[in-house]
Order: sequence, then C-alpha cells, then structure tokens
Amino acid sequence: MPEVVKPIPATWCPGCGDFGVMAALKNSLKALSVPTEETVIVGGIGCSGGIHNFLDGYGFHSLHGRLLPTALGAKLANPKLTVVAVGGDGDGYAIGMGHFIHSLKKNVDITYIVMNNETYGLTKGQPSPTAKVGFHGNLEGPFDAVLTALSVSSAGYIARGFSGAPREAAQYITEALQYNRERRGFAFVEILSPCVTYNDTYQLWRQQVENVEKIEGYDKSDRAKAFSTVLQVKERGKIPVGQIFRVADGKGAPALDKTLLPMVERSPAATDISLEHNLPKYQKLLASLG
Amino acid sequence: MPEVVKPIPATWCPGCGDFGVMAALKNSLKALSVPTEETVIVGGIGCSGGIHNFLDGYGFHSLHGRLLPTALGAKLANPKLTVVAVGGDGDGYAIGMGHFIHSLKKNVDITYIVMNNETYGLTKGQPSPTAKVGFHGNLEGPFDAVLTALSVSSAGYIARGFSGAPREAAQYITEALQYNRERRGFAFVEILSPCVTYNDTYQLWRQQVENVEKIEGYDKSDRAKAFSTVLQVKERGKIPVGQIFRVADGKGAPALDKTLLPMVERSPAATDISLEHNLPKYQKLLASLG
Amino acid sequence: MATTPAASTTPVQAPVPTERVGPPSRPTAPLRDISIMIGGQGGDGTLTVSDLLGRYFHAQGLYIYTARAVLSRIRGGHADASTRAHVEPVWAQKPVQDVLVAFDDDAVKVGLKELDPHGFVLADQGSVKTEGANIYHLPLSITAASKVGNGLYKNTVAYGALSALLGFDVAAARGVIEKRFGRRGGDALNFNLKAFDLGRDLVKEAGLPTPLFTVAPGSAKDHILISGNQACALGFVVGGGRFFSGYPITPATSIMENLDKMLPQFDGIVRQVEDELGAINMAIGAAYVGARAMTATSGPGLSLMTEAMGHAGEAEVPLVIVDCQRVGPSTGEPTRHEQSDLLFVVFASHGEFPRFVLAPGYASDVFEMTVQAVNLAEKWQIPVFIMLDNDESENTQTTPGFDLSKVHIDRGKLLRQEELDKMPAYKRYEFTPDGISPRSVPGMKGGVSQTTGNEHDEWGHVSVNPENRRKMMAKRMNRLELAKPDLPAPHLWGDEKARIGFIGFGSTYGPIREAQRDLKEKGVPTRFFQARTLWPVPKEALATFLEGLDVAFVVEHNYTGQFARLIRQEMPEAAPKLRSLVRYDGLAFRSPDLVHPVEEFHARSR
Amino acid sequence: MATTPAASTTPVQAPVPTERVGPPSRPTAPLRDISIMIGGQGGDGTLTVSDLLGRYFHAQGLYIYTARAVLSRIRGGHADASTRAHVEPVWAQKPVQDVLVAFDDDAVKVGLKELDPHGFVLADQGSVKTEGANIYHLPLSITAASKVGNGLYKNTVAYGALSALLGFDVAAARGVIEKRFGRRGGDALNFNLKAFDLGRDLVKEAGLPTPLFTVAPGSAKDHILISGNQACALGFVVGGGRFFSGYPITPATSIMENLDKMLPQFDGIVRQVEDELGAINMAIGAAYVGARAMTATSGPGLSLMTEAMGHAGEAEVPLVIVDCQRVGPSTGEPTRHEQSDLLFVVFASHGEFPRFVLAPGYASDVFEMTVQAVNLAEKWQIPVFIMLDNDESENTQTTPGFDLSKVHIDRGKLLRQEELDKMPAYKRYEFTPDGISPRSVPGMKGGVSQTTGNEHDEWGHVSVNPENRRKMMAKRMNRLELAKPDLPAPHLWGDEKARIGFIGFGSTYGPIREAQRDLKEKGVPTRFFQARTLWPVPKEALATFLEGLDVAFVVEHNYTGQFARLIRQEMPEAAPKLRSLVRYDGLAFRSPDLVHPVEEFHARSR
Ligand SMILES: Cc1ncc(C[n+]2csc(CCOP(=O)(O)OP(=O)(O)O)c2C)c(N)n1
Ligand SMILES: Cc1ncc(C[n+]2csc(CCOP(=O)(O)OP(=O)(O)O)c2C)c(N)n1
Ligand code: SF4
Ligand code: SF4
Ligand SMILES: [Mg+2]
Ligand SMILES: [Mg+2]
Repeated sequence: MPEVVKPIPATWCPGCGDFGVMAALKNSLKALSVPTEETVIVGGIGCSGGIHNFLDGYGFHSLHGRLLPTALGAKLANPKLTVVAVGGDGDGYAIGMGHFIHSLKKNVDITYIVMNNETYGLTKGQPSPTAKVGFHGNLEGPFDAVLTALSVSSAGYIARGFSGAPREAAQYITEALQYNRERRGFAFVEILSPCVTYNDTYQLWRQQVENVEKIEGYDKSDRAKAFSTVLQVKERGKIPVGQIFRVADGKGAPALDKTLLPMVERSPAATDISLEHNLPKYQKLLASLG
Repeated sequence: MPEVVKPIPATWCPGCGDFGVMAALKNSLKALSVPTEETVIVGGIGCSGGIHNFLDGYGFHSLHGRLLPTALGAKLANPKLTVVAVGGDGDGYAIGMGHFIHSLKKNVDITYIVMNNETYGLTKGQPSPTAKVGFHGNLEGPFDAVLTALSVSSAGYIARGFSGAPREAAQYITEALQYNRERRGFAFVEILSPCVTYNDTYQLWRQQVENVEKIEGYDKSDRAKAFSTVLQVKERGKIPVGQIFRVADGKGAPALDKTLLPMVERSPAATDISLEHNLPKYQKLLASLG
Repeated sequence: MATTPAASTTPVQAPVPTERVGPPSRPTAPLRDISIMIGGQGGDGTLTVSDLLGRYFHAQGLYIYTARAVLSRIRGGHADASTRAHVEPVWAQKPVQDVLVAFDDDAVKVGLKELDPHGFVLADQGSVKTEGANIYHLPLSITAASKVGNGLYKNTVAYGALSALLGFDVAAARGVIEKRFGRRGGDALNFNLKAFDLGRDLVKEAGLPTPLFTVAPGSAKDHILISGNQACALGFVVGGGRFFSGYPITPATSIMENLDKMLPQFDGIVRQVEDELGAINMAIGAAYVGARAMTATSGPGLSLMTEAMGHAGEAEVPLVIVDCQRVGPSTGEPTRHEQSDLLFVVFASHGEFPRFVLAPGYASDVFEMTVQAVNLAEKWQIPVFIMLDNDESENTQTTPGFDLSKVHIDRGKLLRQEELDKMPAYKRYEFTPDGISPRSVPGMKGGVSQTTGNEHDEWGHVSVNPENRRKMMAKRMNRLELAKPDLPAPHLWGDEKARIGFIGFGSTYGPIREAQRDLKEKGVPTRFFQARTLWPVPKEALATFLEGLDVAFVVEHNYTGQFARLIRQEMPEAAPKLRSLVRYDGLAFRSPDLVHPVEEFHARSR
Repeated sequence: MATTPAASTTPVQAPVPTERVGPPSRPTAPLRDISIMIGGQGGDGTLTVSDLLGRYFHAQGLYIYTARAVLSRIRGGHADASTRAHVEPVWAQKPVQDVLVAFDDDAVKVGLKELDPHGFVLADQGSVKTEGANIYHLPLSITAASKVGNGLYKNTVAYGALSALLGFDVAAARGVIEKRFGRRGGDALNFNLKAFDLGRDLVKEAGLPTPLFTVAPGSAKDHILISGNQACALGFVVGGGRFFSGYPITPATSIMENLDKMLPQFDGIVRQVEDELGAINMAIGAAYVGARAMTATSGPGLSLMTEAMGHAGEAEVPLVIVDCQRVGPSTGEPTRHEQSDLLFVVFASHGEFPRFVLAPGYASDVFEMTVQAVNLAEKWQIPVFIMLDNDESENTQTTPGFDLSKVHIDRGKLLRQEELDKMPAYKRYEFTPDGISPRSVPGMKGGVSQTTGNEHDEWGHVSVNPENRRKMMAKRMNRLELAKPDLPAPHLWGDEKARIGFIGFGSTYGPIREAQRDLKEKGVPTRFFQARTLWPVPKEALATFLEGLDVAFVVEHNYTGQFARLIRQEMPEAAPKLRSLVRYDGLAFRSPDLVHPVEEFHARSR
C-alpha cells in the first residue's frame, strides 16, 4: 500500500471546543469500523471546517457554505461511501442556510455536524446567526437550528451535543452514522463547541445544557412534542441537548439515495462507462430519436 | 405632476391564481391609503415576480431569489417607505431559502408575499420545493414555509391565504402591512395561488383549505400550539390557512429598522450628505485617527 | 492589395433588415428552399405547427432548420416559430418567409415584413383582421372549437390546411401526427387527426387553388432532426457522463429534461437542485468521487456558479459546465439569442486557473464536442466549458446520425486499484511533467488524499510557502499550453485561396456558411475559420488562417466584439486584419447581414 | 535605440530573492531607514509589537510602512510583521531587515534570510534555540509570565527591550502604550507599562551595549498612519456613503469594522448580512432608494456577487464594490497578497454592461478615490469597482492628512422634487444624449417608476423589441467613452525624459517608486505610469506615455500579466513595447525584484 497523506496536528487554539468534536467523530468512525478509504469528510470554511486535515480518510475542503451540496453529490454518486459533512455555524446557518434546509428536505444518507460556537472564529469573532443579542453589537434574535430542522418534514434525525460532554456527542454521531448506514436518511448533529478565543462560553454552557431525553414523558419520535419541549427548555434559560428527534422506525421520508440507487453497486461513480459495455443501449437511444 | 409609467395589463395566463393575489394586494394598499409614491413593490423572478409591472407604485424587478435582501435594503435605507416583496415559491423557497430564513430573523418592517403554486411556472412546470411527492417525478417531501417560519424565533407575523378566497387573503395582507406600519417587524404571508397551466389545483385546494383560527381553542400567539396545530391539520390531509401566528402585543423581537432608525426622518437615504452639513464631524473623525 | 479596415477595436454593427412586402406571383417549380413562419400569441401552439412541419419535411428527406421567437411568459404576447426546409444542407433561418400562418394581427404585422413577394398568409379568420391580396382567411380556431371541441386545435387545423395548400403527401403528413401524438394515448391523437382533416376540408370549401406551390423532395438519409440541447445531452451520456445536477433556466432546461429521461437507464442520476450554487457544488462532489459530472445553465445561473468554478480549478476536479447563452446582462431577454458571455467565462472567478472553453457550431458538433469535453475534463482534471447559444440550444436542425465508432473514453490518469497498489506513495497533487497528478477517488484503498480549494502542497495540505505556490501555479497553468494538441481543432470552410475571411463560433456557423454560399454566387470567395476551442485561443491555427487574408470579419452576437478582443489580447499582431461584425438585438444573423459588409469591402478593395 | 523585448505575451516572473546572513558590524550614524521584523506563532502578538513600533516612529516624525504575513488560522503557525521607518516618504517594505524580534526558531529561520549584515536578533530565551553572534537571547516570555502574570505580555516586554537597544525616547515610547491601551480601561494599560519597563530592565541586566544603533528623527508633520481599508472607510463616509452591507472576509473585514464605528454617527447603517449575495443585493436596495451604498469583499465573496453586478448594470443602480484582493483562485491563500482579480472584475457577470474599475495606489489615494467612486457611481448610474490588494488593505502607512477642501459631492441627475414637479413626463430610462436618465427615488411624488434587470423600454417595462434593445445597449455602453474625462487620471512619476517605463496599479506603487529611487541612484532614469482607472483602459494617456519609451514594464501581482493583457486588447499597437513583470507567490514585490530586470534591460540596450 502506498504511503498516503498524514493527518496534521489540529491547528485550533488550545482549548478550542472543536477538539472535543473531532475526538467524538473519530471515536464514532472507529466504533462503527468505517474503513478509512470509504470515509469521506467534507469540510466547510472556518476554523471548524479544517477538520478533515486532522483526520484519517478522504478529505474534501469545500467552499464556505457549500459543503452540503458537495457532500450530497459525493454520496449520490457513490452511496457506498460514508460521507460526513462538518462545518461551522457561520458556514452552515449563514451563507449555507439554503443548502441546510434543502439537505434536510432531500434526505440523503449523510451526517452533517455543525460546530456551533455562536461566532465566526476564523474571521476573528463577528456574531454568527446563533449569536446572542448584544454579542458584538448583534441585534438579531439567534437562530436555533434544531427548531428549524424540526420544521422540515423530511428531517428524521436531529441531535444536539456539547463538546464539553464528548461521550454523549460521540453517541449522537455514532447513531447518526448508523442511521445513515441503515439508509434511513440525513442526520443532523449540532455540537456546541466554544470558541475560547472569541466567545468562551464553556462555563456558561456547562450550566445551561439540559438533556431533553431526561425530561419525563419526552418522546423523541413526536415532532410537535419535540418542538414544544425545545421551546420550553429555552424559555427556562437552558439549552436543549440530546437526541432531540428521531423518526419512528418504519416511518419517515425515504432516503433519496436509496430510492435512486437501491443497489449501491450500480451508481454513477461505479458503473462501467466504456463504449463497449453500453453500445447496444446507446444505439437504441439514438434510434429512438428517429 | 409628470406623466409616469402606467401599469400594464397582467401577462399571466387567464385564470392564474396570481390575479387573485394581485387584487388582494391592491385592495390592501388602498384600504390603508398607502400613497403611491411611498409604495415600493419588489418582485422576484417568475410569473409571480412580474406583479410590480401591473401595479401602481415604485416597482423594482430583482433577481431570482434575491428580492428579500433588496427589499430589506430599501426599507433600511428609507423606513418611511411601505415595502412589499412579492415572489414565487421557487424564488422564495428554493434559490431564495437562505434569505427567507434570515429575513424572518432580521425582522425588518416589510411584508413578504409568496405566491405558492407548487411549481416553477415561468420555466414551464418543474417541481418547486413545495411540490408534492410524485409531481413530475418529484421525490422530495414538500417544504412547508409556515412551519419553518414558526421555527424562527424572531418571526412575529405568519399567515397563509388562498387566492380562491381573495377577501381573506386581502385581510391577511392588510394586517401584515398594518403590522409593518406599527413597526413591529417582518410579516410573512403565503398565498396558495394555483398555476392553471402546469398545476391546476383550484378544485383540490378549495376542498383542502382549513382555517386554523376557526379551530376551537386556537391561540395564534402561541408558537408551539400553532406548530402542532399546523402539523395536525396536515395530517388530516388539509392545508392550514389563516392568520397562523401573530406575536402577542408587547412581546416579540424588536424590528431591526426601528432599533436602528427610531426617527424615520433620519435615515441613510434622507440624511444630508453635503460636505458643509457634515464638515465639523468629519474633521473630528479625522482628528481621532491622530 | 490591402485595404486598412476601420479601427479594429470598434465593432461594426450588422445592418438592420428593412421591411419588404410585395404582390403575389406564385413560383411554378417546386421550391428547393422553403420557410414557413407561424405567429400568434404565446399558448397558440405555434411551436407545435412548426414542429409538425419540420417532422414532415424531415420525413421527405429535406434538411430542416427550425427557429422560434417567444416571450418569457407562458401565455399571450407575440410568439412565432419558423420551419425551413431545403434540399441541401441548411444551418440557419431563411432571410425571408415563403408562407406565414397568422393567428392574430400582430403575427401578420411581424411576418409580412419578412414575406417573400411570392409568399402567402394563412390567417385565422375572426382573429386576423388584416386584409390583403395574398392573405387567405380560414376559420381555423372557429372550426377547432366547434368541430374538435377545443379552439386550441387550431394549430393542427392550420397544419392540415397547409398540407393542402402546399400539396403534401397526405399519408406522410398524417403519419407525422401519429408519431408525435401516438405515444400520449387518450384522445390527443384522434382529435389531432380530426383537426388535420378539417383543415384540409377548409381549403377545399374555400375553393382555394391547391397546391399554391409545392416543395421539392430531398434525399437526406440517416439524418436526424435534433436541437443542440438534445445533442448535448446525448453526447454527455455517450461520453460516459453519469451525473447531472442543474436548476431550470431558459434556454438550458431541456438539457436537464433530456438527461432526466436518459441517464437513469445507465445507472446515472439527474438532480434538480435548489439553486445553481447547489447544482455546481453537487456536480463537483459527484465528480470528486469519480462520476463524470456536468451542469448546464444560462447567464444568471452561470454567474452564480462563479465561485465554484475556481474551486474546481484549484482543487483539480474534472467538471463540465454548459452555458446556453441568452441576452444579458442580468435577466436581460431570457428567450433571445446572444453570445455575450465569452469574456466572462474565460476570466470568470477571482484568481487564475486553467480552463478550456469550447464552442460547437451545429448539432452534430455539439454531440461530438460534448463527448470530447467530458474526456478533456477528466484527462486534464480541469473545468471545461461548453458555450452554446439560444438558437443553437433550442432550434432543431437536420444533422447526420451520430457516429458512435468515433467515440472514445479517455479517463486520463484516473488510477485503477492495481496501479495504485503498486505506487510507493500517493500524493493527490504530485508534481509531474505534464502537471497532471494521478487521481484516486474515495473508495480506493491506499489512495486516501486531501482535495482542497486552498493553495496546497503535493499532499493536499494547506500551504502558503512561496516556492510551493510558484510551482503549483505553474503545474496548473501549464495545461493551457500542454493541452493544445488535445483540444478541438477549428474547422475551415470555403475557398482556400480567398482573401476575405470570416471568424466565428457557435451558431453563427449557420449564417456564415449561408453567407459564404451566397457570396460565392456573387463571385466573392471567402474562407471561414470556425473556432471550436475559444480558450486557449488557437493562436497557431489563427495565424496560419490570417496569413493569406486581407481581412477577417469576426462575427459574433455581442456588443463589444468579445472574441475579437480575446484574439487581440493573445495575438496583438493580428489586430490590423480583424474587423468585428456584431449583432446584439436578440435576433440571429441572417445571411444578408454578413453578405452586405463583405460585398462592400470587396467592392472597395478592388 | 530599440531593443525588442521578449515575446510580449509571456509574462516574466520576477527573480526570487536569495538568502543573506552576515556577521555583525553596527552602523554608527543613526539609521535613516530602518525595518524591524517581529516573528513568532499566530497569537504571539507580533502585530502588537509592530503596531507599537509604528506608532512610536510615527510620533518621531518618520514615514512608516508596516507589513504582515500571517496564516489563515487564529493561533499557531508562523506569523510575522514588520515595521519600517524612514526619514523620507516610504511606500513599501524594506528589502532587508535591520532588527529581528523572534519568539521562536521558525521566526529566526524566516527572518535571518532577510537580516542586513549589521542587524541583530532579539530572541525569546527558552523558546528560541538558534545561536549566533548577532542573536541576543532575553527571557521575554518567562519574564512576562512570572512578573506580569501572563506570558502573552512578552510582546510588550520585547517592545521595551527594543526601546533600550535602539535608544528610544522613553517618555515617547511609553506614551505610545498609553495611547494604545489607555482607552481599554482595566489593567491592560498598567500591565503593558510594567511589561515595557521589564523589557528595558532585561537589556540592562544582560549588560548589552545600549544603544546598539539609533534611528534618525524625521520631520513629517500633519501626517497620519493609516491602512488602505481605513482610508477607504473614511473616504466612503466623507463621500456621502451612508449604507454598507457586507460579510466578513479577509482582508476586507476591517472596512466593515471601521464603518461600523463611523456610519451610525451620520445616520448611516452598516449591516453584516448572511452572505455576499445578501450583502450586495441589500446594498442595491439601499442605493435604489437613494442612499449612497457600498459593499466590500475579497475574491470568494466577489465571485458570489457576480450576478448582482450585472443587475446593477442593467437596472442602472449606482453602487460601489470594493475588492480587497488576496491570493486566488478559490480559497487560495486568504492572508496573502495578489492582484489577480482584474480581468474577472472587468468582464464579470454574463452579458455586457458598463462599469468603472479604479485602483488607488496608497492610503491617501484610496481616500480620494473612494470619494470619487461614490460620486461616479451616482453620476453615471453604474457600478464602480475599487480594487485594493491585501497589503494595501491591511498595511498601515504614513500619509498626508486628508484634504477635505477637495471633497465635492456630485449627485448627478438625481432629481430634486422641484425639478421633478416641472417635468412633463418622468421615464426612468429616458434616452438622453449622455445616456444618463434623470433619476427619481421612491418617496418622490410624480417619480413613480419601474427599475429592472430585464431589458426594458424607457418606462422600465420589459421589452424584447430589437430596435429598443440596440438603443438601450448603446445608452448604457456609451458611458465608457463619455465618462472618460471624469475618471481618475493616472499619476506620472519620475523622469520625463526616461526611455524605460513602469506601468503599475494598486500597491505596486510602493515598490515601483522605491525601485525608481534605487535605479536613479544607479543612473537609470525611469518613468512610472500609475494607472488609477483600469477600466475603461486609459488609452490616450497610455499612448502618450509610451511614445518616448523603449520599453514599459507592466508590474503586477498575478500569473498571467492581466493588466498587460487588457492593454494589448485595447491597444494592440502598444504590445511590442510592453513587458510583463509578475510575482504571484503571495509576497509583495520589493525594490530589487524590479531593479534587477530593468538594469538588465538597460545594460543590454546600451
Ligand atoms: C464566500 C466566502 N465568504 C467569506 C469567507 C470568509 N470566511 C472564512 S471562515 C468564515 C466564517 C467562519 O465561521 P464559522 O463557519 O462559524 O466557523 P468557525 O471559524 O467559527 O469554526 C468566513 C466568513 C469565505 N471564505 N468565503
Ligand atoms: C439565477 C436564476 N436561475 C434560474 C432562473 C430561471 N427562472 C426564472 S423563473 C424561475 C422559477 C419560477 O418559479 P417560481 O418562483 O415558483 O415562480 P412562478 O413562475 O411559479 O410564479 C426560474 C428557475 C433565473 N431567472 N435566474
Ligand atoms: S478562534 Fe475560536 S473556533 Fe477558532 S480555533 Fe480558536 S478557539 Fe477554536
Ligand atoms: S404558467 Fe402558471 S403561474 Fe404562470 S401565469 Fe400561467 S397559470 Fe400563472
Ligand atoms: Mg462558528
Ligand atoms: Mg411557483
């Protein structure tokens, strides 16, 4: 086997929450024994988005906000791959917002991890869409991706973790990847990941996170309930985390890649495109034009 | 007064739902006596997006999917104006999705009307984000803008009408404009507007619409309730319409333009930019650079 | 001799056609070149009549060129379409019409200007008020409404009437209807056949002389009638393309629609995405994992794809981007003809990266060059652009059946697993003599790699090392030189000895070829350099071409003479011989637009 | 005489600087030109030291130029900054360093290459292992950690040590700290002052001779120390700009940050929007209703703005777009220097529309031209681009205080209500001799109008009429000719009689001026055409400039020699005299890069 590119040590600031997310993702990939060569990490642009450089596997550094269509294209063209898209909250919820909603809607079997630090780390600390009112003069109410993900009817797997609790985060990611492998659809995992340099929220978040799954009577397959619980928890000044929604087995929208390519061996990337292989069918196609 | 551009007769197909929406908007503007010269209609690209050509008032034909930032820029630069953005479901929920969510979040005092026909009319009938599964081979679950709007915490006014019921539609639009004029924030009104040429849903929708406000105990200021009711109505195979959400008086996120420009007379477009007027302050500014 | 052309940097606008009307005087011999225009309101079905006529003449062995002028609205507004049929190959609209079918007065107004003195108008009685010696009013829509039950069938009634007036073979004319509506099932076929017969009856009842004139039969065999967009879709499939993502936009949509029908048969996928940003990035993702991928759009969508073009360039992802040009800037005129994106495409996206810009000239050229484009993209690991233009995309034309034996799939340095296994080290961006690095794709063992839009070292890791930067820039940019032998060569048409030349690309192929034919008849020989690769500029070939010339008219559909500019930029020494001939009013050149300035030059230079 | 330069279409790469190290030998006279480089890891505070030094020397009446080389990451990775101070005006980095402050070994490795033989290194003991005769190890971070309580104060300790080693005026050196940290409140000021004193003590304790050498005082008065981005923000405000929408991106962000502090004082608004598509369209909306509006971005954002540029062009909305160029393509090298967006900006967006592309050369030029840009946009109702480049945007330099008396606000044909009232008819796109139509904005009575990105008639209604199209294209495009007298004229520098010329734009102004000075000393006189309007190409001025020259070196930071290409395209006759001199490795030209090829040419042509 040839010598291949080696992951470089993470270039994040010491203490950055992203280290926790990376550890979680690494553990999840390992736990599921995803082969390195079938692992595709698509990174966004931002501190977070560099993650693929620090991990084993095929890495693709996409454009700011465009990691999702890229990742979907990769998965649709070769559904054998385990595709994980990872980026920041600016990348995903600002410039990438349209693709975020549409990826939930499309429901392709990839996992999307957003490292939410409520700021644009790499450009030095401006407010991101999740920033609180008042952060660096921010006047806009913060965007809650979990609430909005719940509003998209095809969305079947929604979780939020905290990089300060990497074991739970790893658990959500592992289940997300598992959900993908069962070809059930798109999995969205937001991880609260403090930016120690521009928005150090470690202490605050440690106090604020509240696991909804521990709330009496919580039913993660009940979309309306999940929505109202998240709202309630927030009203109490807490941040809802946990496996917030998971569509009941046997329910939910079909995964797009599964519908299009029921047999993973027959995919756009895998099919034989030689002329010999296809000639009779090409001739038929041409003849049909009359 | 100079002779000015005259509205041209609408170029829509006879029977197109958009005629109803236009009538409703016209009536609303009239009902509120909005002066023509203070009316700004920003159109998207699509059959729907041509509406400004058929109405009195300043018209701006924007780019496909970009009507919202344009309209927000116009309002922020001159909050005296009554700004209405009008476009299609493809324009607003496909290519314009990012701006849609962010406009709800920004909460600037404009009204946004989407003419939803579940298709791309002008490009001849492809499935739009709201298209049903199966429509022209569509495999993706339809997007429900009302649900998603509810998920954005700053969103304070959300209604859905039907162009087959233009009186109600006009009522929602009138209230939306009124809400803007009270400087309470962004108002979103979706109007179901059948495309008689590519997706004639008049009969179907007439049967399916159900006004949530008529549901016993409905409280339009309760976001969680609104969300669950909309889900329930849909599960019954109906389309929820009505004034779906309206934040309670005295609650809700502040309107961005009001925060930035409490006095409408002092706005970027209205302020005196002459050197004389500003010289002392410019000198101070330069001096501060030392 | 050497007349100095007018200041070469100022494009000359093609002369604007003037009106012509005339009294009837029917041709007695069968026409060898006929054009029939159908005009009405959007929704009147003018395209259907044009299409039926095209199919009929095609079946008669004639060479066809159909054209359309519609508005960007679904119903209403003036719309017209024309079908030209010729016993010899034909690639453009006829400068005049022989027959006009008018569904309203606007159609008469527009069409009469173009009507040949011997021509006639078939007018829809009731809707058309205009009178005239050569205007025959028949109750097309009234008959359709009352006897077929739906006024919309007036278009097929008109087709029936024409079949009588032009002496069509009735069985063949009905066969065309069967072929076109047979698949749909339901009553469509029967209603259309009925409408056809009613149309023939109307002519008889009106006592019109039949035929007014006839059309000579042709002898074209094994030819197909196809639009540029169809040819592009076919070329993509046959070239091994298996992934297409796009977003609807006129005039590119039909590439997606055609592929949507074809690709699933070949394990391929077509996706309509939420916008063009998504479309191109999704195609990049698919290409990255090894599928041959393409997207197609027009101006506004292309502009939105700008950032991702550079990503494909820097990351070295093979990708084909089709630009079906329309009138710009901005929303412009969505259904009209132009070629004004060239300089944008050549220099698009911030920073510098190599790309190939190809421009086929006619349907079979589109097919061949699309196959080539997919190969080139993968071989050179580079974004490749195919420039079409509105008329080329939408208009159908007769073209020889495609030759599959010429098709050849070249995957370049895409590694096979056995090859990869033997490598001591795999570096995605390894420096090599030709600048192309061996390529592994996800799923391949031992080929793990980093692909990125950041400047990077050979391994794909971010690097700002100045020396590495210089080498990486050279690695990428050198391809523009190295690939030259691989790129579609120009086609040369006309008289080798001529001292007057044309340079053109895309659909101006048609009017230029026709102008050459017309000029030849007038004793003015010309040569035509049909540029098929626009970037890198085919300098060597152009230099040779220009050698024996006094002047070269650079013919293009834009205001600023973009290709001429590009040539000047690359070959300033060629400037004195270049003369821009441009048209930018949304309409295609017709032969006289080109004949006139050439004749003038010819006269002056004698 | 006339040496034929090498094939003018192939750019020549500037020679790559080689290493230099040498033994100490201190200058005895005060230096009239000093450069101090501070190197370490991102987060080490190198920029702070550079900034303090700049402020100190500025206060001493010297001319300053600061530069930085950082990575696109927040902490870690090599970062360096340099501060140059000169008794005469200075506009670029010094080719060599006189002092190096090193916080780690990488910094020594990078910096030693540039160190003048007489220079010395102030190294952080413990972090820097490299030894050498001219390397002085002082425990900067250890002292900061143990005595100030935070190792990060090592930067101010270093500043204190330098103040001793270079014989600074202590009160003035402390004053700089007070000015910089005084506003922040809290302990920042006291800790920094303490760190400063500790640095001085370290030098004393180490028994180093003080001063090692000194810097001559200067006499610059009423000058300010400012970056290009600051100057741009100021120019916008003073030019009447009142609306800015943007999205963070290196190196453009600081324009938004500066405006965020300034604009609210003038009833203006600054908005950080969700992306660049939103940013530019929001600015268009604001401009449409009459606010002077601007957006600023760098490559990736600019690419995303492509579609809207054309909209502003077709709709005739005045808009200023600033492009702070960085290394492309794609994500490229976000913190490095380049000028490679030029051809993209000139031809960006599908279709054709007029635009002006301006490129100021130094901070006061940026200020003046931004004022001009806002005027031009409104007067010509056109998008106007300001091209900056990384170093120009970020580096601070000494510049004369801005002259407000020259500022003049020209709103062009923006109507006043009284004027509008008197008009018989108001048409937004009325045909006029200069192509500019009177403009009303929403809110004005009797000025109701349609503004659109579709092709339109005079009233603003959609039109595909070919004649209207031809007229509308001419209406818009003619501005490129008509506006010429209004556009920023080039500045000419150097010897009028010289036969060797430079052509350059943007921040190459600095190295070219320095190279001129150095060449003059060597007896090689040169002239420099500082292009300030890049599009339309200033043909007439260039032709005059080229007249007396044997050669003109077109100096630019890109691979393909973009401005030279543009000139060739517009003035093919100028091609033989043009020779491209390019650098594209992320670093700015320094004088020797330019001196060398010119000397070579000069020698050969004798
Ligand atoms: C089109 C474009 N616009 C802007 C940028 C500049 N940019 C780089 S990273 C970034 C924001 C990063 O924020 P986020 O996604 O939250 O990532 P973080 O650094 O916080 O992990 C921006 C705006 C860019 N690279 N591309
Ligand atoms: C950037 C861009 N992409 C594509 C198009 C082509 N286009 C014009 S209208 C339209 C869709 C219209 O659908 P919708 O917004 O639902 O409006 P409708 O016609 O249904 O009212 C599209 C895709 C365009 N004009 N610009
Ligand atoms: S700036 Fe913030 S997000 Fe970026 S690496 Fe540092 S701590 Fe992490
Ligand atoms: S195509 Fe559909 S949406 Fe467009 S005008 Fe016709 S009916 Fe209305
Ligand atoms: Mg972030
Ligand atoms: Mg629609």
